[in-house]
Amino acid sequence: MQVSTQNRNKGAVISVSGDIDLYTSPDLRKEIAKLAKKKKNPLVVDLEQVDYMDSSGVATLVEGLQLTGRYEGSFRVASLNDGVREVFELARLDKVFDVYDNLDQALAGF
Amino acid sequence: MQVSTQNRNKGAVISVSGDIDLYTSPDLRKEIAKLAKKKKNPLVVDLEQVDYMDSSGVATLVEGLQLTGRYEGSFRVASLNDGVREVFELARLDKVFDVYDNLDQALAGF
Amino acid sequence: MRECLDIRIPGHPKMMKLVRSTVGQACEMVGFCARDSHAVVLAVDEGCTNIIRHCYRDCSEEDIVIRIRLFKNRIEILLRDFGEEIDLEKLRDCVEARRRELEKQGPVRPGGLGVILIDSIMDRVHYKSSQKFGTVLKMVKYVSPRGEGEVASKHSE
Amino acid sequence: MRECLDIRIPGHPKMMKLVRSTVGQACEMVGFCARDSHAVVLAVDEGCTNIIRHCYRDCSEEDIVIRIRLFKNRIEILLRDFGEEIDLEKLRDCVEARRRELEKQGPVRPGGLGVILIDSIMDRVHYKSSQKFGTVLKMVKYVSPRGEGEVASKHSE
Ligand SMILES: Nc1ncnc2c1ncn2[C@@H]1O[C@H](COP(=O)(O)OP(=O)(O)O)[C@@H](O)[C@H]1O
Ligand SMILES: Nc1ncnc2c1ncn2[C@@H]1O[C@H](COP(=O)(O)OP(=O)(O)O)[C@@H](O)[C@H]1O
Repeated sequence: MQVSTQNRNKGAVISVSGDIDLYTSPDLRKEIAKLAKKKKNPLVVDLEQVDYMDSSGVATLVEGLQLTGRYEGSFRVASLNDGVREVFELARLDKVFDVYDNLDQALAGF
Repeated sequence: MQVSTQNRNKGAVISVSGDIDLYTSPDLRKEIAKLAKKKKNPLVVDLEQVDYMDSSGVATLVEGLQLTGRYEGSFRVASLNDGVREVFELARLDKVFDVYDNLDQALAGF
Repeated sequence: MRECLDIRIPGHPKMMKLVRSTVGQACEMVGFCARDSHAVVLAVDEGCTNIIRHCYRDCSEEDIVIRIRLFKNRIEILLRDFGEEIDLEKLRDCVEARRRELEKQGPVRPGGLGVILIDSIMDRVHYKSSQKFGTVLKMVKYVSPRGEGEVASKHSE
Repeated sequence: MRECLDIRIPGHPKMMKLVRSTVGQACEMVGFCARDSHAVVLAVDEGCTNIIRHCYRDCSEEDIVIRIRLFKNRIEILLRDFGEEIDLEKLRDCVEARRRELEKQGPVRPGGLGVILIDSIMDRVHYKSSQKFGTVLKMVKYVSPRGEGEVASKHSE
Protein backbone atom coordinates (compact mmCIF):
# COMPACT_ATOMS: atom_id res chain seq x y z
CA MET A 1 0.00 0.00 0.00
CA GLN A 2 1.11 3.54 -0.80
CA VAL A 3 -0.31 6.75 0.61
CA SER A 4 0.21 10.26 -0.73
CA THR A 5 -1.42 13.46 0.44
CA GLN A 6 -2.27 16.70 -1.34
CA ASN A 7 -3.47 19.79 0.48
CA ARG A 8 -6.43 21.61 -1.12
CA ASN A 9 -7.28 24.91 0.50
CA LYS A 10 -8.40 23.96 4.00
CA GLY A 11 -8.90 20.37 3.01
CA ALA A 12 -6.71 17.45 2.02
CA VAL A 13 -6.86 14.43 -0.27
CA ILE A 14 -5.22 11.18 0.73
CA SER A 15 -4.67 8.98 -2.31
CA VAL A 16 -4.21 5.34 -1.46
CA SER A 17 -3.02 2.59 -3.77
CA GLY A 18 -2.59 -1.14 -3.23
CA ASP A 19 -4.20 -3.31 -0.56
CA ILE A 20 -5.47 -1.98 2.76
CA ASP A 21 -5.20 -4.80 5.27
CA LEU A 22 -3.99 -5.54 8.78
CA TYR A 23 -0.40 -5.12 7.61
CA THR A 24 -0.80 -1.80 5.83
CA SER A 25 -3.73 -0.03 7.53
CA PRO A 26 -1.58 1.40 10.38
CA ASP A 27 0.14 3.65 7.81
CA LEU A 28 -3.19 4.96 6.58
CA ARG A 29 -4.37 5.42 10.16
CA LYS A 30 -1.30 7.53 10.94
CA GLU A 31 -1.80 9.74 7.90
CA ILE A 32 -5.47 10.30 8.68
CA ALA A 33 -4.67 11.13 12.33
CA LYS A 34 -1.98 13.61 11.25
CA LEU A 35 -4.36 15.48 8.95
CA ALA A 36 -7.22 15.38 11.44
CA LYS A 37 -4.93 16.96 13.97
CA LYS A 38 -4.46 19.83 11.52
CA LYS A 39 -8.27 19.99 11.29
CA LYS A 40 -8.27 19.49 7.53
CA ASN A 41 -11.77 19.99 6.13
CA PRO A 42 -12.86 18.20 4.08
CA LEU A 43 -10.66 15.18 4.52
CA VAL A 44 -11.04 13.06 1.39
CA VAL A 45 -9.74 9.51 1.03
CA ASP A 46 -9.41 8.56 -2.63
CA LEU A 47 -9.65 4.78 -2.98
CA GLU A 48 -9.52 4.60 -6.77
CA GLN A 49 -6.24 2.65 -6.78
CA VAL A 50 -7.28 0.32 -3.96
CA ASP A 51 -8.06 -3.21 -5.10
CA TYR A 52 -8.64 -4.74 -1.73
CA MET A 53 -9.68 -3.60 1.73
CA ASP A 54 -10.52 -5.68 4.78
CA SER A 55 -12.23 -4.82 8.06
CA SER A 56 -9.08 -3.19 9.45
CA GLY A 57 -9.36 -0.73 6.55
CA VAL A 58 -13.00 -0.10 7.30
CA ALA A 59 -12.16 0.40 10.98
CA THR A 60 -9.47 2.90 9.99
CA LEU A 61 -11.99 4.90 7.95
CA VAL A 62 -14.53 4.77 10.79
CA GLU A 63 -11.85 6.24 13.02
CA GLY A 64 -11.29 8.99 10.46
CA LEU A 65 -15.00 9.75 10.58
CA GLN A 66 -14.84 10.03 14.36
CA LEU A 67 -11.70 12.18 14.40
CA THR A 68 -13.01 14.68 11.85
CA GLY A 69 -16.40 14.65 13.59
CA ARG A 70 -14.75 16.18 16.64
CA TYR A 71 -14.10 19.44 14.81
CA GLU A 72 -17.18 19.07 12.62
CA GLY A 73 -15.01 18.37 9.60
CA SER A 74 -16.34 16.53 6.61
CA PHE A 75 -14.87 13.06 6.01
CA ARG A 76 -15.36 11.75 2.49
CA VAL A 77 -14.42 8.62 0.60
CA ALA A 78 -14.19 8.61 -3.17
CA SER A 79 -13.95 6.13 -6.06
CA LEU A 80 -14.77 2.81 -4.42
CA ASN A 81 -14.23 -0.14 -6.71
CA ASP A 82 -16.64 -3.09 -6.52
CA GLY A 83 -14.70 -5.07 -3.94
CA VAL A 84 -14.22 -2.12 -1.62
CA ARG A 85 -17.85 -1.09 -1.94
CA GLU A 86 -18.92 -4.60 -1.03
CA VAL A 87 -16.94 -4.57 2.23
CA PHE A 88 -18.84 -1.46 3.29
CA GLU A 89 -22.12 -3.08 2.32
CA LEU A 90 -21.35 -6.36 4.07
CA ALA A 91 -20.36 -4.44 7.21
CA ARG A 92 -23.59 -2.42 6.83
CA LEU A 93 -21.62 0.80 6.91
CA ASP A 94 -22.31 1.97 3.35
CA LYS A 95 -24.90 4.48 4.58
CA VAL A 96 -22.60 5.85 7.27
CA PHE A 97 -19.99 7.35 4.96
CA ASP A 98 -20.19 10.20 2.48
CA VAL A 99 -19.29 8.20 -0.61
CA TYR A 100 -18.51 9.92 -3.91
CA ASP A 101 -18.20 8.32 -7.31
CA ASN A 102 -15.00 10.17 -8.07
CA LEU A 103 -12.57 12.68 -6.68
CA ASP A 104 -14.02 15.62 -8.60
CA GLN A 105 -17.41 15.09 -7.03
CA ALA A 106 -15.87 14.64 -3.59
CA LEU A 107 -14.10 17.98 -4.03
CA ALA A 108 -16.96 19.93 -5.58
CA GLY A 109 -17.03 23.39 -4.06
CA PHE A 110 -13.47 23.20 -2.72
CA MET B 1 -6.99 -23.93 -21.50
CA GLN B 2 -9.27 -23.71 -24.53
CA VAL B 3 -8.52 -24.81 -28.07
CA SER B 4 -10.44 -23.89 -31.20
CA THR B 5 -9.57 -24.68 -34.79
CA GLN B 6 -10.30 -22.93 -38.06
CA ASN B 7 -9.59 -24.48 -41.43
CA ARG B 8 -7.92 -22.19 -43.99
CA ASN B 9 -7.66 -23.63 -47.49
CA LYS B 10 -5.32 -26.60 -47.04
CA GLY B 11 -4.08 -25.30 -43.72
CA ALA B 12 -5.50 -24.85 -40.26
CA VAL B 13 -5.14 -22.45 -37.35
CA ILE B 14 -5.35 -23.70 -33.77
CA SER B 15 -6.11 -20.84 -31.40
CA VAL B 16 -5.18 -21.58 -27.81
CA SER B 17 -6.14 -19.58 -24.74
CA GLY B 18 -5.24 -20.00 -21.08
CA ASP B 19 -2.35 -21.94 -19.60
CA ILE B 20 -0.60 -24.81 -21.38
CA ASP B 21 0.75 -27.12 -18.68
CA LEU B 22 0.93 -30.78 -17.74
CA TYR B 23 -2.80 -30.77 -17.03
CA THR B 24 -3.96 -29.15 -20.26
CA SER B 25 -1.33 -29.97 -22.88
CA PRO B 26 -2.84 -33.42 -23.71
CA ASP B 27 -5.83 -31.62 -25.25
CA LEU B 28 -3.57 -29.54 -27.46
CA ARG B 29 -1.57 -32.63 -28.39
CA LYS B 30 -4.76 -34.41 -29.48
CA GLU B 31 -5.86 -31.49 -31.64
CA ILE B 32 -2.46 -31.17 -33.32
CA ALA B 33 -2.35 -34.93 -33.98
CA LYS B 34 -5.84 -34.85 -35.50
CA LEU B 35 -4.95 -32.04 -37.91
CA ALA B 36 -1.57 -33.56 -38.78
CA LYS B 37 -3.38 -36.76 -39.68
CA LYS B 38 -5.39 -34.73 -42.18
CA LYS B 39 -2.05 -33.37 -43.48
CA LYS B 40 -3.03 -29.76 -42.87
CA ASN B 41 -0.43 -27.42 -44.36
CA PRO B 42 0.48 -25.02 -42.89
CA LEU B 43 -0.49 -25.93 -39.36
CA VAL B 44 -0.45 -22.72 -37.35
CA VAL B 45 -0.69 -22.55 -33.56
CA ASP B 46 -1.79 -19.12 -32.41
CA LEU B 47 -0.55 -18.49 -28.87
CA GLU B 48 -1.75 -14.90 -28.51
CA GLN B 49 -4.14 -15.75 -25.65
CA VAL B 50 -1.65 -18.00 -23.85
CA ASP B 51 -0.24 -16.48 -20.67
CA TYR B 52 1.75 -19.43 -19.52
CA MET B 53 3.38 -22.48 -21.06
CA ASP B 54 5.67 -25.02 -19.43
CA SER B 55 7.96 -27.69 -20.90
CA SER B 56 5.04 -30.04 -21.56
CA GLY B 57 3.68 -27.35 -23.88
CA VAL B 58 7.04 -27.00 -25.60
CA ALA B 59 7.23 -30.80 -25.97
CA THR B 60 3.75 -30.78 -27.50
CA LEU B 61 4.82 -28.22 -30.09
CA VAL B 62 8.02 -30.16 -30.84
CA GLU B 63 5.80 -33.17 -31.52
CA GLY B 64 3.72 -31.05 -33.87
CA LEU B 65 6.89 -30.11 -35.71
CA GLN B 66 7.80 -33.77 -36.07
CA LEU B 67 4.33 -34.87 -37.18
CA THR B 68 4.00 -32.18 -39.86
CA GLY B 69 7.60 -32.84 -40.91
CA ARG B 70 6.57 -36.33 -42.00
CA TYR B 71 4.44 -34.95 -44.84
CA GLU B 72 6.67 -31.94 -45.35
CA GLY B 73 4.03 -29.66 -43.93
CA SER B 74 4.89 -26.31 -42.45
CA PHE B 75 4.41 -25.97 -38.68
CA ARG B 76 4.18 -22.40 -37.44
CA VAL B 77 3.70 -20.71 -34.11
CA ALA B 78 2.37 -17.18 -33.87
CA SER B 79 2.03 -14.35 -31.33
CA LEU B 80 4.24 -15.47 -28.46
CA ASN B 81 3.96 -13.29 -25.41
CA ASP B 82 7.08 -12.58 -23.33
CA GLY B 83 6.67 -15.51 -20.95
CA VAL B 84 6.05 -18.03 -23.71
CA ARG B 85 8.94 -16.71 -25.77
CA GLU B 86 11.22 -17.07 -22.78
CA VAL B 87 10.39 -20.75 -22.34
CA PHE B 88 11.51 -21.38 -25.92
CA GLU B 89 14.68 -19.39 -25.32
CA LEU B 90 15.49 -21.10 -22.03
CA ALA B 91 14.95 -24.47 -23.68
CA ARG B 92 17.16 -23.26 -26.56
CA LEU B 93 14.45 -24.13 -29.05
CA ASP B 94 13.66 -20.61 -30.22
CA LYS B 95 15.61 -21.15 -33.45
CA VAL B 96 13.94 -24.48 -34.17
CA PHE B 97 10.44 -23.14 -34.72
CA ASP B 98 9.03 -20.88 -37.42
CA VAL B 99 7.88 -18.11 -35.13
CA TYR B 100 5.67 -15.29 -36.41
CA ASP B 101 4.85 -12.04 -34.65
CA ASN B 102 1.17 -12.36 -35.44
CA LEU B 103 -1.36 -14.55 -37.15
CA ASP B 104 -1.50 -12.45 -40.33
CA GLN B 105 2.20 -12.92 -40.90
CA ALA B 106 1.97 -16.63 -40.13
CA LEU B 107 -0.77 -16.93 -42.75
CA ALA B 108 0.78 -14.72 -45.41
CA GLY B 109 0.24 -16.36 -48.78
CA PHE B 110 -2.53 -18.64 -47.55
CA MET C 1 -8.74 -37.11 -6.97
CA ARG C 2 -8.72 -35.13 -3.72
CA GLU C 3 -8.52 -31.46 -4.57
CA CYS C 4 -7.08 -30.24 -1.36
CA LEU C 5 -4.40 -27.78 -0.39
CA ASP C 6 -2.78 -27.11 2.99
CA ILE C 7 -0.95 -23.88 3.61
CA ARG C 8 1.04 -23.23 6.74
CA ILE C 9 2.18 -19.68 7.46
CA PRO C 10 3.54 -17.78 10.43
CA GLY C 11 0.75 -15.76 12.04
CA HIS C 12 1.92 -12.40 10.73
CA PRO C 13 -0.06 -9.74 8.81
CA LYS C 14 2.61 -9.63 6.13
CA MET C 15 1.67 -13.15 4.99
CA MET C 16 -1.96 -12.29 4.30
CA LYS C 17 -1.35 -11.06 0.75
CA LEU C 18 0.04 -14.47 -0.11
CA VAL C 19 -2.94 -16.22 1.45
CA ARG C 20 -5.36 -14.00 -0.46
CA SER C 21 -3.72 -14.75 -3.75
CA THR C 22 -3.87 -18.51 -3.16
CA VAL C 23 -7.47 -18.49 -1.95
CA GLY C 24 -8.47 -16.28 -4.87
CA GLN C 25 -6.99 -18.74 -7.34
CA ALA C 26 -8.71 -21.65 -5.57
CA CYS C 27 -12.06 -19.85 -5.84
CA GLU C 28 -11.49 -19.26 -9.52
CA MET C 29 -10.80 -22.97 -10.00
CA VAL C 30 -14.04 -23.91 -8.24
CA GLY C 31 -15.90 -21.51 -10.54
CA PHE C 32 -16.98 -18.66 -8.30
CA CYS C 33 -17.83 -15.36 -9.96
CA ALA C 34 -15.43 -12.48 -9.27
CA ARG C 35 -17.73 -11.03 -6.62
CA ASP C 36 -18.03 -14.26 -4.64
CA SER C 37 -14.32 -15.01 -5.00
CA HIS C 38 -13.51 -11.63 -3.53
CA ALA C 39 -15.93 -12.26 -0.68
CA VAL C 40 -14.44 -15.67 0.17
CA VAL C 41 -10.94 -14.18 0.08
CA LEU C 42 -12.13 -11.48 2.48
CA ALA C 43 -13.65 -14.04 4.86
CA VAL C 44 -10.42 -16.05 4.99
CA ASP C 45 -8.39 -12.88 5.52
CA GLU C 46 -10.68 -11.85 8.40
CA GLY C 47 -10.43 -15.31 9.94
CA CYS C 48 -6.63 -15.20 9.82
CA THR C 49 -6.30 -11.65 11.10
CA ASN C 50 -8.60 -12.53 14.00
CA ILE C 51 -6.23 -15.35 14.90
CA ILE C 52 -3.24 -13.00 14.70
CA ARG C 53 -4.89 -10.29 16.78
CA HIS C 54 -7.00 -12.10 19.31
CA CYS C 55 -5.51 -15.54 19.64
CA TYR C 56 -1.82 -14.71 19.14
CA ARG C 57 -2.25 -11.14 20.44
CA ASP C 58 -0.17 -9.58 17.65
CA CYS C 59 3.03 -10.97 19.06
CA SER C 60 3.29 -14.74 18.84
CA GLU C 61 5.25 -16.39 16.08
CA GLU C 62 2.87 -19.35 16.02
CA ASP C 63 1.65 -20.71 12.72
CA ILE C 64 -1.72 -20.76 11.05
CA VAL C 65 -2.73 -23.74 8.93
CA ILE C 66 -5.22 -23.16 6.16
CA ARG C 67 -6.84 -26.16 4.52
CA ILE C 68 -8.65 -25.53 1.28
CA ARG C 69 -10.88 -28.17 -0.26
CA LEU C 70 -12.23 -27.71 -3.73
CA PHE C 71 -15.53 -29.30 -4.76
CA LYS C 72 -17.71 -29.03 -7.85
CA ASN C 73 -20.31 -26.92 -6.06
CA ARG C 74 -18.45 -25.40 -3.11
CA ILE C 75 -15.23 -24.52 -1.38
CA GLU C 76 -14.44 -25.59 2.18
CA ILE C 77 -11.82 -23.73 4.14
CA LEU C 78 -10.50 -24.65 7.57
CA LEU C 79 -8.37 -22.24 9.59
CA ARG C 80 -6.45 -23.72 12.44
CA ASP C 81 -4.50 -21.96 15.15
CA PHE C 82 -2.27 -23.28 17.92
CA GLY C 83 -3.47 -21.00 20.67
CA GLU C 84 -5.50 -21.28 23.84
CA GLU C 85 -9.05 -22.59 23.88
CA ILE C 86 -11.50 -19.75 23.27
CA ASP C 87 -14.95 -19.19 24.76
CA LEU C 88 -17.25 -19.82 21.80
CA GLU C 89 -20.36 -18.79 23.72
CA LYS C 90 -18.82 -15.40 24.43
CA LEU C 91 -17.75 -15.05 20.81
CA ARG C 92 -21.30 -15.77 19.64
CA ASP C 93 -22.83 -13.26 22.08
CA CYS C 94 -20.31 -10.61 21.10
CA VAL C 95 -21.13 -11.07 17.41
CA GLU C 96 -24.87 -11.00 18.01
CA ALA C 97 -24.58 -7.78 20.01
CA ARG C 98 -22.46 -6.14 17.30
CA ARG C 99 -24.87 -7.26 14.60
CA ARG C 100 -27.84 -5.69 16.38
CA GLU C 101 -25.83 -2.52 16.87
CA LEU C 102 -25.07 -2.31 13.15
CA GLU C 103 -28.67 -3.09 12.19
CA LYS C 104 -29.91 -0.22 14.34
CA GLN C 105 -27.24 2.02 12.80
CA GLY C 106 -26.45 3.37 16.23
CA PRO C 107 -23.34 5.38 17.01
CA VAL C 108 -20.57 4.28 14.67
CA ARG C 109 -17.44 2.73 16.13
CA PRO C 110 -14.53 0.91 14.54
CA GLY C 111 -13.91 -2.77 15.19
CA GLY C 112 -16.09 -5.79 15.71
CA LEU C 113 -16.58 -6.23 11.97
CA GLY C 114 -14.46 -9.26 11.14
CA VAL C 115 -16.74 -11.98 12.47
CA ILE C 116 -19.77 -10.24 10.99
CA LEU C 117 -18.14 -10.26 7.56
CA ILE C 118 -17.27 -13.95 7.82
CA ASP C 119 -20.80 -14.73 8.89
CA SER C 120 -22.43 -12.68 6.12
CA ILE C 121 -20.22 -14.11 3.39
CA MET C 122 -19.97 -17.83 4.11
CA ASP C 123 -22.88 -20.25 3.89
CA ARG C 124 -21.67 -22.31 6.83
CA VAL C 125 -19.41 -21.16 9.66
CA HIS C 126 -18.40 -23.44 12.49
CA TYR C 127 -15.87 -22.95 15.31
CA LYS C 128 -14.38 -25.80 17.31
CA SER C 129 -12.01 -25.04 20.13
CA SER C 130 -10.11 -27.12 22.66
CA GLN C 131 -7.21 -26.68 25.02
CA LYS C 132 -5.29 -29.40 23.23
CA PHE C 133 -5.78 -28.57 19.57
CA GLY C 134 -6.41 -24.84 19.52
CA THR C 135 -9.27 -23.53 17.42
CA VAL C 136 -10.53 -24.66 14.03
CA LEU C 137 -12.79 -22.38 12.04
CA LYS C 138 -14.56 -24.23 9.25
CA MET C 139 -16.17 -22.18 6.52
CA VAL C 140 -18.15 -23.37 3.51
CA LYS C 141 -19.28 -21.38 0.51
CA TYR C 142 -21.45 -22.80 -2.28
CA VAL C 143 -21.17 -21.71 -5.87
CA SER C 144 -24.25 -19.65 -6.55
CA PRO C 145 -26.23 -21.08 -9.47
CA ARG C 146 -27.46 -17.57 -10.14
CA GLY C 147 -23.92 -16.25 -10.25
CA GLU C 148 -23.47 -12.56 -9.49
CA GLY C 149 -25.47 -10.88 -6.80
CA GLU C 150 -25.56 -13.74 -4.31
CA VAL C 151 -23.68 -11.98 -1.54
CA ALA C 152 -25.56 -8.73 -1.90
CA SER C 153 -28.99 -10.35 -1.95
CA LYS C 154 -28.14 -12.48 1.07
CA HIS C 155 -27.18 -9.59 3.27
CA SER C 156 -30.17 -7.46 2.37
CA GLU C 157 -32.65 -10.22 3.13
CA MET D 1 9.87 -12.59 11.48
CA ARG D 2 10.28 -15.76 9.48
CA GLU D 3 8.76 -15.26 6.09
CA CYS D 4 8.05 -18.83 5.23
CA LEU D 5 5.18 -20.68 3.66
CA ASP D 6 4.54 -24.42 3.38
CA ILE D 7 2.11 -25.72 0.82
CA ARG D 8 1.04 -29.35 0.68
CA ILE D 9 -0.84 -30.55 -2.38
CA PRO D 10 -1.74 -33.89 -3.90
CA GLY D 11 0.66 -34.72 -6.72
CA HIS D 12 -1.79 -34.01 -9.52
CA PRO D 13 -1.36 -31.76 -12.57
CA LYS D 14 -4.62 -29.99 -11.78
CA MET D 15 -3.08 -28.44 -8.66
CA MET D 16 -0.24 -26.73 -10.55
CA LYS D 17 -2.22 -23.61 -11.40
CA LEU D 18 -2.73 -23.00 -7.69
CA VAL D 19 0.96 -23.52 -6.98
CA ARG D 20 1.92 -21.10 -9.76
CA SER D 21 -0.34 -18.40 -8.43
CA THR D 22 1.10 -18.71 -4.90
CA VAL D 23 4.73 -18.80 -6.06
CA GLY D 24 4.09 -15.83 -8.35
CA GLN D 25 2.74 -13.78 -5.46
CA ALA D 26 5.70 -14.80 -3.29
CA CYS D 27 8.12 -13.66 -6.00
CA GLU D 28 6.32 -10.34 -6.25
CA MET D 29 6.66 -9.86 -2.49
CA VAL D 30 10.40 -10.53 -2.66
CA GLY D 31 10.67 -7.93 -5.39
CA PHE D 32 11.48 -9.90 -8.52
CA CYS D 33 10.77 -8.24 -11.85
CA ALA D 34 7.95 -9.77 -13.90
CA ARG D 35 10.38 -11.69 -16.07
CA ASP D 36 12.22 -13.33 -13.18
CA SER D 37 8.97 -14.04 -11.33
CA HIS D 38 7.67 -15.87 -14.36
CA ALA D 39 10.91 -17.84 -14.60
CA VAL D 40 10.83 -18.90 -10.94
CA VAL D 41 7.19 -19.94 -11.30
CA LEU D 42 8.18 -22.02 -14.31
CA ALA D 43 11.04 -23.69 -12.42
CA VAL D 44 8.74 -24.67 -9.55
CA ASP D 45 6.13 -25.95 -11.98
CA GLU D 46 8.76 -28.07 -13.75
CA GLY D 47 10.01 -29.42 -10.44
CA CYS D 48 6.51 -30.44 -9.39
CA THR D 49 5.54 -31.96 -12.73
CA ASN D 50 8.76 -33.99 -12.68
CA ILE D 51 7.72 -35.40 -9.32
CA ILE D 52 4.26 -36.22 -10.65
CA ARG D 53 5.56 -37.87 -13.81
CA HIS D 54 8.79 -39.57 -12.82
CA CYS D 55 8.56 -40.12 -9.08
CA TYR D 56 4.82 -40.79 -8.74
CA ARG D 57 4.54 -42.10 -12.32
CA ASP D 58 1.35 -40.15 -13.08
CA CYS D 59 -0.71 -42.37 -10.84
CA SER D 60 0.10 -42.03 -7.17
CA GLU D 61 -2.02 -39.89 -4.92
CA GLU D 62 0.99 -38.94 -2.80
CA ASP D 63 1.52 -35.36 -1.75
CA ILE D 64 4.10 -32.77 -2.66
CA VAL D 65 5.26 -30.28 -0.05
CA ILE D 66 6.52 -26.93 -1.24
CA ARG D 67 8.38 -24.73 1.20
CA ILE D 68 8.87 -21.13 0.17
CA ARG D 69 11.22 -18.86 2.08
CA LEU D 70 11.26 -15.16 1.36
CA PHE D 71 14.40 -13.12 1.91
CA LYS D 72 15.35 -9.54 1.12
CA ASN D 73 17.62 -10.58 -1.74
CA ARG D 74 16.37 -14.03 -2.73
CA ILE D 75 13.73 -16.70 -2.68
CA GLU D 76 14.41 -20.26 -1.55
CA ILE D 77 12.07 -23.02 -2.61
CA LEU D 78 12.17 -26.62 -1.48
CA LEU D 79 10.13 -29.31 -3.20
CA ARG D 80 9.68 -32.50 -1.31
CA ASP D 81 8.20 -35.77 -2.50
CA PHE D 82 7.40 -39.01 -0.68
CA GLY D 83 8.63 -41.40 -3.33
CA GLU D 84 11.51 -43.81 -3.78
CA GLU D 85 15.12 -42.70 -3.61
CA ILE D 86 16.33 -41.55 -7.03
CA ASP D 87 19.74 -41.97 -8.64
CA LEU D 88 21.11 -38.43 -8.63
CA GLU D 89 24.20 -39.40 -10.62
CA LYS D 90 21.99 -40.73 -13.41
CA LEU D 91 19.85 -37.61 -13.28
CA ARG D 92 22.92 -35.40 -13.64
CA ASP D 93 24.28 -37.40 -16.57
CA CYS D 94 20.93 -37.37 -18.30
CA VAL D 95 20.69 -33.58 -17.97
CA GLU D 96 24.24 -33.05 -19.20
CA ALA D 97 23.61 -35.23 -22.25
CA ARG D 98 20.40 -33.38 -23.07
CA ARG D 99 22.11 -30.03 -22.62
CA ARG D 100 24.88 -30.94 -25.08
CA GLU D 101 22.24 -32.18 -27.52
CA LEU D 102 20.39 -28.86 -27.35
CA GLU D 103 23.57 -26.83 -27.66
CA LYS D 104 24.50 -28.69 -30.83
CA GLN D 105 20.96 -28.12 -32.12
CA GLY D 106 20.87 -31.72 -33.29
CA PRO D 107 17.69 -33.51 -34.30
CA VAL D 108 14.80 -32.02 -32.34
CA ARG D 109 12.85 -34.24 -29.96
CA PRO D 110 10.28 -33.50 -27.30
CA GLY D 111 11.02 -34.08 -23.61
CA GLY D 112 14.05 -33.76 -21.41
CA LEU D 113 13.49 -30.03 -21.01
CA GLY D 114 12.24 -29.70 -17.44
CA VAL D 115 15.52 -30.14 -15.60
CA ILE D 116 17.29 -27.92 -18.13
CA LEU D 117 14.79 -25.15 -17.48
CA ILE D 118 15.18 -25.45 -13.70
CA ASP D 119 18.94 -25.36 -14.08
CA SER D 120 18.97 -22.36 -16.40
CA ILE D 121 16.58 -20.33 -14.28
CA MET D 122 17.67 -20.88 -10.69
CA ASP D 123 20.96 -19.68 -9.24
CA ARG D 124 21.36 -22.73 -7.03
CA VAL D 125 19.84 -26.17 -7.55
CA HIS D 126 20.46 -29.03 -5.18
CA TYR D 127 18.86 -32.48 -4.99
CA LYS D 128 18.97 -34.68 -1.92
CA SER D 129 17.43 -38.13 -2.02
CA SER D 130 17.09 -40.98 0.44
CA GLN D 131 15.04 -44.12 0.80
CA LYS D 132 13.56 -42.85 4.03
CA PHE D 133 12.66 -39.26 3.25
CA GLY D 134 12.09 -39.18 -0.49
CA THR D 135 13.68 -36.44 -2.54
CA VAL D 136 14.13 -32.77 -1.71
CA LEU D 137 14.91 -30.33 -4.49
CA LYS D 138 16.22 -27.03 -3.16
CA MET D 139 16.25 -24.06 -5.50
CA VAL D 140 17.50 -20.54 -4.84
CA LYS D 141 17.04 -17.45 -6.96
CA TYR D 142 18.58 -14.09 -6.16
CA VAL D 143 16.92 -10.81 -6.98
CA SER D 144 18.89 -9.37 -9.85
CA PRO D 145 20.22 -5.91 -9.00
CA ARG D 146 20.11 -5.09 -12.68
CA GLY D 147 16.46 -6.10 -12.88
CA GLU D 148 15.20 -7.16 -16.29
CA GLY D 149 17.30 -9.23 -18.59
CA GLU D 150 18.97 -11.41 -16.00
CA VAL D 151 17.58 -14.73 -17.21
CA ALA D 152 18.18 -14.05 -20.87
CA SER D 153 21.73 -12.86 -20.41
CA LYS D 154 22.55 -15.82 -18.22
CA HIS D 155 21.44 -18.43 -20.72
CA SER D 156 23.27 -16.84 -23.64
CA GLU D 157 26.58 -16.73 -21.81
N1 LIG E 1 -9.74 -16.34 16.45
C1 LIG E 1 -10.19 -15.72 17.57
N2 LIG E 1 -9.65 -16.03 18.77
C2 LIG E 1 -10.08 -15.40 19.89
N3 LIG E 1 -11.06 -14.48 19.91
C3 LIG E 1 -11.64 -14.12 18.77
C4 LIG E 1 -11.23 -14.71 17.53
N4 LIG E 1 -11.96 -14.16 16.55
C5 LIG E 1 -12.77 -13.27 17.13
N5 LIG E 1 -12.59 -13.23 18.46
C6 LIG E 1 -13.35 -12.37 19.43
O1 LIG E 1 -14.46 -11.82 18.74
C7 LIG E 1 -14.43 -10.39 18.80
C8 LIG E 1 -14.95 -9.81 17.49
O2 LIG E 1 -14.02 -10.02 16.46
P1 LIG E 1 -14.06 -9.16 15.14
O3 LIG E 1 -15.46 -9.18 14.63
O4 LIG E 1 -13.04 -9.64 14.22
O5 LIG E 1 -13.77 -7.67 15.58
P2 LIG E 1 -12.44 -7.04 16.18
O6 LIG E 1 -11.34 -7.90 15.74
O7 LIG E 1 -12.40 -5.69 15.56
O8 LIG E 1 -12.66 -7.02 17.64
C9 LIG E 1 -13.01 -10.03 19.10
O9 LIG E 1 -12.89 -8.81 19.78
C10 LIG E 1 -12.54 -11.22 19.94
O10 LIG E 1 -12.87 -11.04 21.29
N1 LIG F 1 11.65 -35.76 -9.47
C1 LIG F 1 12.21 -36.73 -10.24
N2 LIG F 1 12.18 -38.01 -9.83
C2 LIG F 1 12.74 -38.97 -10.59
N3 LIG F 1 13.34 -38.76 -11.77
C3 LIG F 1 13.40 -37.51 -12.24
C4 LIG F 1 12.83 -36.43 -11.50
N4 LIG F 1 13.05 -35.31 -12.21
C5 LIG F 1 13.70 -35.68 -13.33
N5 LIG F 1 13.92 -37.00 -13.38
C6 LIG F 1 14.64 -37.74 -14.45
O1 LIG F 1 15.28 -36.80 -15.30
C7 LIG F 1 14.84 -36.93 -16.64
C8 LIG F 1 14.75 -35.58 -17.30
O2 LIG F 1 13.65 -34.85 -16.78
P1 LIG F 1 13.05 -33.63 -17.58
O3 LIG F 1 14.17 -32.73 -17.94
O4 LIG F 1 11.98 -33.01 -16.77
O5 LIG F 1 12.47 -34.20 -18.92
P2 LIG F 1 11.26 -35.21 -19.16
O6 LIG F 1 10.38 -35.08 -17.97
O7 LIG F 1 10.64 -34.73 -20.39
O8 LIG F 1 11.90 -36.56 -19.30
C9 LIG F 1 13.54 -37.68 -16.57
O9 LIG F 1 13.26 -38.42 -17.71
C10 LIG F 1 13.72 -38.55 -15.32
O10 LIG F 1 14.35 -39.75 -15.65
